[in-house]
Amino acid sequence: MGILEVKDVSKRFGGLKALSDVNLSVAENTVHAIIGPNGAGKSTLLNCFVGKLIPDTGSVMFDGQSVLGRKPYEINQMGISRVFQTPEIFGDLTVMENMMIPVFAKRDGHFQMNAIGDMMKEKDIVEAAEAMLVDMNMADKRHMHAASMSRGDKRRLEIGMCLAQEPRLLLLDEPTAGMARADTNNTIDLLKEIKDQRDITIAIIEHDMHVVFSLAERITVLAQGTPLVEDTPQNIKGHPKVREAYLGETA
Amino acid sequence: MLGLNKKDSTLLIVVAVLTLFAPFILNPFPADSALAQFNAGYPDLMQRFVVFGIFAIGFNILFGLTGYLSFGHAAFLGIGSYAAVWVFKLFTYNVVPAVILAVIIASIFALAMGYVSLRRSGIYFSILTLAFAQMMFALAYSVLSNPKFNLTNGETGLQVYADDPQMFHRAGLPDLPHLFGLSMRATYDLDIGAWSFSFNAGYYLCAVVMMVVFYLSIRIFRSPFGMMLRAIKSNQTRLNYTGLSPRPYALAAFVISGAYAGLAGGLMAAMDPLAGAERMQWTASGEVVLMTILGGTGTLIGPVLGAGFIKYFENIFSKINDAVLHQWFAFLPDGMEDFVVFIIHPFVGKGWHLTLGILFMLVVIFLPGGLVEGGQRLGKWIKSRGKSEETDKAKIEPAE
Amino acid sequence: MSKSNFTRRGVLKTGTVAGAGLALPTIFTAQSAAAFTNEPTGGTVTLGFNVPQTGPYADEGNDELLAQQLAVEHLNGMGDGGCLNTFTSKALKGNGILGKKVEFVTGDTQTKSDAARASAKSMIEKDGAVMINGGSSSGVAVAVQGLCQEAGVIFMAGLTHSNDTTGKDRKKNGFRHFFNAYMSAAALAPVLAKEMGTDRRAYHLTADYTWGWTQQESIQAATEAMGWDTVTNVMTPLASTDFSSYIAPILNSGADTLVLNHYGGNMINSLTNAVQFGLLDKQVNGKDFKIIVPLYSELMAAGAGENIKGVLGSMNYNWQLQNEGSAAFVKSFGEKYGKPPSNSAQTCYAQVLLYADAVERAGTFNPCGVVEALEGFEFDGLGNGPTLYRAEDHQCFKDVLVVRGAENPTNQYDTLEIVEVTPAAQVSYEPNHPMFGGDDASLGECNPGA
Amino acid sequence: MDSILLQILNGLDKGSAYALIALGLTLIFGTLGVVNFAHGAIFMLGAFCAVTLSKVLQLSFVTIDETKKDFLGNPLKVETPYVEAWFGPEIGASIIDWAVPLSILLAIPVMIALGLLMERGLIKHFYKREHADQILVTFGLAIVLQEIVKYYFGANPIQTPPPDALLGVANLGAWFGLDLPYPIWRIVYFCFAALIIFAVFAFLQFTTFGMVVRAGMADRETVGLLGINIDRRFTIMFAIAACVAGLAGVMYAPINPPNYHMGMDFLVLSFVVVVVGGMGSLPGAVLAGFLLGILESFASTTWATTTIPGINQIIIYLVAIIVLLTRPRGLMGRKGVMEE
Repeated sequence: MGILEVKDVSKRFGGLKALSDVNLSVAENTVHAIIGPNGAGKSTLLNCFVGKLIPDTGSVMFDGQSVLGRKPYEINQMGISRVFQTPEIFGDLTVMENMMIPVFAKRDGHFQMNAIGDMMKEKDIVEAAEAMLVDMNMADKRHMHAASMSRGDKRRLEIGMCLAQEPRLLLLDEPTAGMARADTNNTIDLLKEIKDQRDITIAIIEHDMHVVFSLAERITVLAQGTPLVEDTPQNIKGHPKVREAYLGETA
Repeated sequence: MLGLNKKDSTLLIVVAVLTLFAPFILNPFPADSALAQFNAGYPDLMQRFVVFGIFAIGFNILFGLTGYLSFGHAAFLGIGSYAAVWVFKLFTYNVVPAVILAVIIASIFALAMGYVSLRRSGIYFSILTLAFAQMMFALAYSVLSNPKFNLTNGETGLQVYADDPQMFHRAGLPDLPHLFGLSMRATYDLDIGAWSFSFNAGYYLCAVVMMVVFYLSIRIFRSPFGMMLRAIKSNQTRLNYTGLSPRPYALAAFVISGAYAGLAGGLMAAMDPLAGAERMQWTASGEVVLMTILGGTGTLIGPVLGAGFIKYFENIFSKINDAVLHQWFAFLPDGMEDFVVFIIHPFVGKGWHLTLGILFMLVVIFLPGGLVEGGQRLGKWIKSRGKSEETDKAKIEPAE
Repeated sequence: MSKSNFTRRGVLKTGTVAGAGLALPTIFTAQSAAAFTNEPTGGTVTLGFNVPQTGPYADEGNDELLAQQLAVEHLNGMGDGGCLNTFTSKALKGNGILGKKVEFVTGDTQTKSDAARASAKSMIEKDGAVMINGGSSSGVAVAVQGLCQEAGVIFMAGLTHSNDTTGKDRKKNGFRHFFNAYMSAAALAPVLAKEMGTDRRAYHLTADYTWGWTQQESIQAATEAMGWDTVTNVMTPLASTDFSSYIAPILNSGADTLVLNHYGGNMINSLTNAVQFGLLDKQVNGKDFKIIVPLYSELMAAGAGENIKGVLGSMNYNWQLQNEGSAAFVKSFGEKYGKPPSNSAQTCYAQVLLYADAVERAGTFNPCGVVEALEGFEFDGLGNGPTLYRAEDHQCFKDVLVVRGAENPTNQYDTLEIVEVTPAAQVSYEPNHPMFGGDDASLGECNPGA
Repeated sequence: MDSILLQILNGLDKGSAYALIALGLTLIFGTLGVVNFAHGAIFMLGAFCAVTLSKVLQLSFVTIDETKKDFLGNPLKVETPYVEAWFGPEIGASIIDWAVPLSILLAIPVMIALGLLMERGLIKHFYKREHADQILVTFGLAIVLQEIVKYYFGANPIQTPPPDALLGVANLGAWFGLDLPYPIWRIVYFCFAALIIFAVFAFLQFTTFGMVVRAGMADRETVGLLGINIDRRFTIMFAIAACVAGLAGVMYAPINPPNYHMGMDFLVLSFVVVVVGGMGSLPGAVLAGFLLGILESFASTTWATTTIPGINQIIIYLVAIIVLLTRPRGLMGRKGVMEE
């Protein structure tokens, strides 16, 4: 029984069938990659996990509980964090503040009205955020405006913010899209480190095979809204169906 | 100090000193001089500066921090005023219960209006608030002032009549809003040489209240709650995916700013016990938006500056008529005098709107951060000038 | 040291304020305690002219301001003296008021009660005005009148036509020279009966606020008393700019007369729309359709242009009025500004002179003295003919003009022609008339401020 | 029945003005992403184009008529318009009579020039600024334009009648045996509005220029990447939007006499119309304009005001609230436009 169980999920947009009967199981403490060509329904599927979309049929269970019909913030509170294709961070806030917000969310739940306390005097929060900044190698940037950082640093910050919540499942949506090679490699290293050091399940959607094969322990290939195969990276590499779907080669 | 960091404490102290000595600062010109026209240190205008300052500080908590642009906040100001005047009419002229009730009633309305309006964001939110406020204005201006059910007294404005019950009013208490017997209109005039300064009880009450709410707003800005509000403005998606729902935070900010508006409305009625419906019109809501942007959105002191700026123009520039102009330029030769008056004439007196409009444009074009940015640039310029003078000196000295 | 305190009952001991931590060194000059608010001490006295300078009534406010400036000139003995020469009271000498040169300050009411009170307060608190004059709406008049009562200065209302100003909201410190809705109705009714007969069916469009309501109530009462039917009364929002949806239903309502209880822009647009829909070309119940605008002003007439032809209404004053005072005023105003005065200009001019005269006769600027001098004062020579300032409610009683939009105006200023001068006796009413607050209405006590 | 039809006509007429102003507003939103608070002022300037032209045509020279007296008793100055002197009294008089339709010719270049000037001189610098700044600067501009007009024309409305031939009432229902008298000029206004709306849609639908603009409205960056100078096209769109609002103003002058603050009166309403229609949606703006116009007309009927007192005061806002709460992006709004 995986931590994330997807059963018979289908989703239509008007006449377009984006997902049809997707079944997927992500095992705990693994890195599971979902790959597929453009328009295969990867993002749609991911959006079904986090409450942005509700599938027409089927179920999505996280740790035995359905996530369907819950708001994104509720799903997050269950233990699912998400990293976006373009880093979604609080650009107007400093790096430190960016890191404090998830720590607050972890401690206080989805809403707490702490209107006249001094945030810098919330000792446990500051410490936790500091620690995470150190972990992410960003302690020296703590007073920078997040928006003024490089793309790679933004990504690093975003991942850090997700980790600060100590999620059980981390969803990564093309984490290296649009990145320079060096930044991509840094991100891969970072994710490897996370995988090694933390008790965490990672589900990753990716285009870049280099990233996928450096990280993933299991791979699901999605094409035209249905999973083609699910296997280990080694087996996927030579799989004829995959080659066909990706490269248009006939087997 | 008071749990603030050094920078904020300094700001608070500066603001406190400025408000305390405002009667001096705003009256820099001798009472009989031609420039006395520019003096703003009389009770009514000082009260207005402070009351609208409170209004704008509150509005900034919503708009400056969360980015939700409400076009309906004047409604809460009006509701606060009506609530306060009703307390005057039914119970007592004491301002404490009136202002407290004003805050409570305005908050209740803000809760209801915010709950509905915050279901939408961006311009859709703005138009929702505008629609609610305009409906309330229409209700107050005519529908709820009909002879059968007169809640607002319509066009004339709600005021206290001699036959109102005023249950707790006693002989010996002022027949005007008062603070435990101290009339809000009690003014002490101090003449020093040619200068004249007025110290007004009402102004100082408002000033103390403003200091308190200004302090509160600093605390809100620096609190975890304030950080969440800034996060809402910055990136709602991330907030949602961080397990935080923006809506309760935004709603809390909306209610707080509504309460500030109610407080300002209550104080306004306490200074002058008449509540007119016009203060609820969309133009009044627009005015507080302009005050905030003009002063510097999201800055602590900006809204107060913006409020002072607009109110100064409304009350001082509108009073400069041709007779005053002729008096000023009487020293010029006749033809010259007429010419100068002719040039200035369109911009003052009945043309004060024109000057205000031009200044809006100039400020927003050249000072994207509002007046606060202007102040900062000025500060930097003075500093760098000071430095360059020093370096000049340094250069000169060796040469000697 | 002086202390101004706008309260009637509660007089604050100076000690309380001084005790608040403002101990004073002795170098500060001390003034003698004033007997009333803004007692003029030097060689000048300051009057406050509070008129709309921005917003839709800015032109009307400008006219008022011109008239007030003219009055100040005349008081100070400059110009040709205007009505000072024709005024029946000869107290004014053209040497200012009580020998003090008259100065004035101006404020912008913006036609909003809040803004009007703010500018009035600024003139009282900052500039030391002893009297506030002007304004162009009843809401503003009532609001500023209340303020002047509290502050202890005299308020001379400008254009305010609602019954309430000297009705339920009357104040001891406030005076109205302008006529009111009741008088309009009383003056119009006989003329309407004569011109349109006593068998008419009237359709009312009414601006949905206090003035509109009192206006409508007055006209309905007066016309029904002479036998007219009221088909219906429809309230229109003040903010309306297009009245087509209110005009269209009149076509099939069976009404043969339309009463527009509108003022300013509302009236201009509603009348324009009514004419657009061809109401004036219609025949209903065998009669020509007629439109009535109970309250006219020159600016409204100018704004409505050709549409006012033949439309009846009433006015407080018109420059075409033939009497000595009117001639003197029109000449003086016309020569200075190149146009004849409007009726609100005349009211404001008269109010300034009346105030000055009352001060001279009372021998003091003390508002209570001025009130006494004005109450029950009978005079002539200011343009309206014999006039009484009634003591019970501070309302002026004088002839009311019924006017009609001229069919063939010769220039832009005679667009209205006087149909009838209704004598004061016909428009008088008891001070406790139910439309004026009944028995409950009271002026209260005079308040000198300090 | 007749009265219902009459109110529908009234609604269409009010709606025409709303739709024309809202159309320009939403074009500017959609293309430039700018909140233009000066749009009402442009409408007002349009109306004053009509006023100006009719004043200019009536520019007169003065002769003194000794037989008549003016109000001060001096000999009356008689003014004769130059146009009448040049073209003869009859042609001159009819030129003056047709001043409003003629001023369309004046308004088109003036409005386009004004639009270009505004966009290049001011708005251009505010594309990347926050909406709040755009509001402040355009609001400031609106005040300035308004005050300039007030300075020259006064605050009082100025009657600007339509040509005599178009005065009066036409019975629209005569063909159907109904009694539907309706002012001719209002019918003209509606037809004119329909024509303009049609022209704008046709322009956007059938010209390459329009197609690029529509693509740009949908996705500005992509079109920019294709190497098309979208900015210049948007400048032209701004001028067109200004022109539409200006023409709406010109033709509105005879309906209600123009005054300097008429733009502000329409500004809030047209914003409501745009948002109810859906931000950035042209058909939405037109639909919402007519819808709100008709609803407003029906809310003013005695039947409506006796059923719900005061409904005529609040109808527009009530509808706006209901629409926005049931349809998050207005009637025809697209996702992602003007949402932060």
